[in-house]
Amino acid sequence: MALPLAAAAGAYVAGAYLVFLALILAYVAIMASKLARVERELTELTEMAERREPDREREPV
Amino acid sequence: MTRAVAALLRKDLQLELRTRESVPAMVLFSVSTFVLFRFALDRERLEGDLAAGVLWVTLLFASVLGINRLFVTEREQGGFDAFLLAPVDRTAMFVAKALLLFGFLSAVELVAVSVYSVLLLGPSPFQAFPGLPLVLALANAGVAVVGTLVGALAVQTRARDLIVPLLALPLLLPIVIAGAEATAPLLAEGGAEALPGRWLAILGLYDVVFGLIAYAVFDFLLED
Amino acid sequence: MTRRYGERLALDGVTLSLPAGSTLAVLGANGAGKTTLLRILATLLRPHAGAARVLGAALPEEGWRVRGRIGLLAHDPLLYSELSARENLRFHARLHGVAAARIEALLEEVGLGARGDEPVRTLSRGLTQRVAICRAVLHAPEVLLLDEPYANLDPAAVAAVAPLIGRASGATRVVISHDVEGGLAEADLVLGLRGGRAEVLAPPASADLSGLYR
Amino acid sequence: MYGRGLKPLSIASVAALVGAFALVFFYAPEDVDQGFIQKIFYLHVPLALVALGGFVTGGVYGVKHLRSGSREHDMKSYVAIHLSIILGVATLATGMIWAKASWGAWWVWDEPTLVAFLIVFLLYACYQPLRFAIEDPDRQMRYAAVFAVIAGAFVPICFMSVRFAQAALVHPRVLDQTGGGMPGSMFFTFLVALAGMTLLFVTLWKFELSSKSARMQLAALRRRLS
Repeated sequence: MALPLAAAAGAYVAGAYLVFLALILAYVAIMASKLARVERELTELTEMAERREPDREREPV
Repeated sequence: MTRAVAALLRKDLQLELRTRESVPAMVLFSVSTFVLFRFALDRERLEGDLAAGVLWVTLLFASVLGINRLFVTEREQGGFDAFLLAPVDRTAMFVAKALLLFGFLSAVELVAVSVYSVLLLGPSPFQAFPGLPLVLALANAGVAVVGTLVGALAVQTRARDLIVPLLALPLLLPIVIAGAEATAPLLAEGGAEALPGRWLAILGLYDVVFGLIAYAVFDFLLED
Repeated sequence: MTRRYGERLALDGVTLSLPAGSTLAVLGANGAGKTTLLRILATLLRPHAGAARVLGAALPEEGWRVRGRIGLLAHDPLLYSELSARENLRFHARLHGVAAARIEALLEEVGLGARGDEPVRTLSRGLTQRVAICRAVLHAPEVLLLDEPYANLDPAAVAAVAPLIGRASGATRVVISHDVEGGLAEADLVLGLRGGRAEVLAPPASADLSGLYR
Repeated sequence: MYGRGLKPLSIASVAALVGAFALVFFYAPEDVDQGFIQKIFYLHVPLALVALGGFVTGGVYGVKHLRSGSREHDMKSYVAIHLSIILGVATLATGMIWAKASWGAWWVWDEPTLVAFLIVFLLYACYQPLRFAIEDPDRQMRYAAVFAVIAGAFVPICFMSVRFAQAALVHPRVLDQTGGGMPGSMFFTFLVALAGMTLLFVTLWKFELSSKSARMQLAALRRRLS
């Protein structure tokens, strides 16, 4: 089998490393979106807690 | 333990004779697959590794049918609870079901291989004796062990008849590889060549490894 | 005993002890945890927290030791519909190591001697329930766990099976029933379950069941 | 509690990976017959090895879960397998690129380790569907653990039977994991790359574990407050 030219080889090697990078970045993106959802839920929960026992600062001292 | 296994086997054979659900279906499926291969490959006579390949692929899918039906009555008619209430070792269910599947596979192969030799096989099947039955027996043991595990794993899930092939096909691939590689020389055109011992070793190793693992983990599939 | 299903507590800290030979009536609305309790006592379900002892064996580790001495009659008859009553009972007899003669005696007692060889799926719900009762008491269990035992049974059948699963059987019994009067009449102790918790645990006379079915 | 050693770990894995890539492109000599294409080896093989290691780790935690029944072991088993499936995708992708580069076809059947890896990947791809097909959480954990144990034992057998089927090896054994046939400098680079990939796996593993436990505590908090 004729080996493709070195230039083409470089493209394939770069391609392989880029695929790896792309996958890792995709993974980070997914985890980031999960983190964003956690943050949103936490704000909801603090509001709930807020309604349950209002912050002490607001109460007259 | 043997009393429980005998009781389970007798009950399952009674059920199979009465409802005739598994074995006939597997035989009919195999025969129609052979016809399918005749047209798909556009060949009237097969020999050597092609003949072995067609045989083993057909048997693999037929056993997936058998695995799917293995625990259905237990699941739908409270067989698991009835068994768990009895003072017996839970592995008896695994041994009984594995033997049952082994029996089904052997019965199906008896018919399917003879039909295969009439329909598609070039060389006469008798040249493959006694090697072929030996390979089939070793392979059946592996399929029985892994099939029982996969059947028990899948029967409690929602998409049961989807999970069984998804799990069984990759898991049973080594058996199909070893089976086909061992059977190919037996079905060669000019008369059976020597049976490659290496592949029998692979089949044996597969049976032992998965037999031990099944023995160890099967109880967890029944526990609640 | 506590058992959760995912995050929901199917059984929440139920504590009780039942002296041998007595009968416990378990009452409560649907989903109150009655069946869960029964399945734990039958060694079919592991308690997630707390401990259970049946006939002196700690569950779930020593469950296998008492399995042959417990009889369970659940909603599901646990019978193979394609097999006949006799074949089903023969299967269970072999599993429990019980002599085949006992099968004939039981079938006669519940009035199924004649129809013992027809597949179970051809029997009516009442007759199937009788076969299920035979299955539950086949190995002469010391503990009987009964989930609405008299459902689908006509009065004659109730009388016929009374010596097998009634107080006359002498076994320690845990009976789930929705027929409050019938349940109380037979019970030495009443357990009222609500949302997995034991709301009522008292002798029938003083049991206040008002809050149970609200 | 899982995120404890995360910071030093991620620094170490970044350093190792960057170091490895630098070695690959500036230090390791080109392979005598494959030339520049062989550079993919330093990515493809560590990916495959770490993915397989992750599958086996999943099996080990599966056994631990079956023994202890603890939710934590199940979580560790799940995350290990989940990450290995992702690395598995990368392994197959880089493997196919390498096949295209050196033999002109996207998929080549006569490379046993790649074929066996594909079979193992197909099996583990059923892990997630199996988990979602079971409702009862306790049963789901237990069945997932049983699957992890069975699949863990399947990996070596699959590699052996595929390798046996490939008696006549067509192309050079440079791909051989043991790296026997490689000059010192290439083997050293390979080791650094492998270390980097392993560190990356452990970092992502701890990262996902802490994220999952945070989300679980959040759900519990929500239940208590609502």
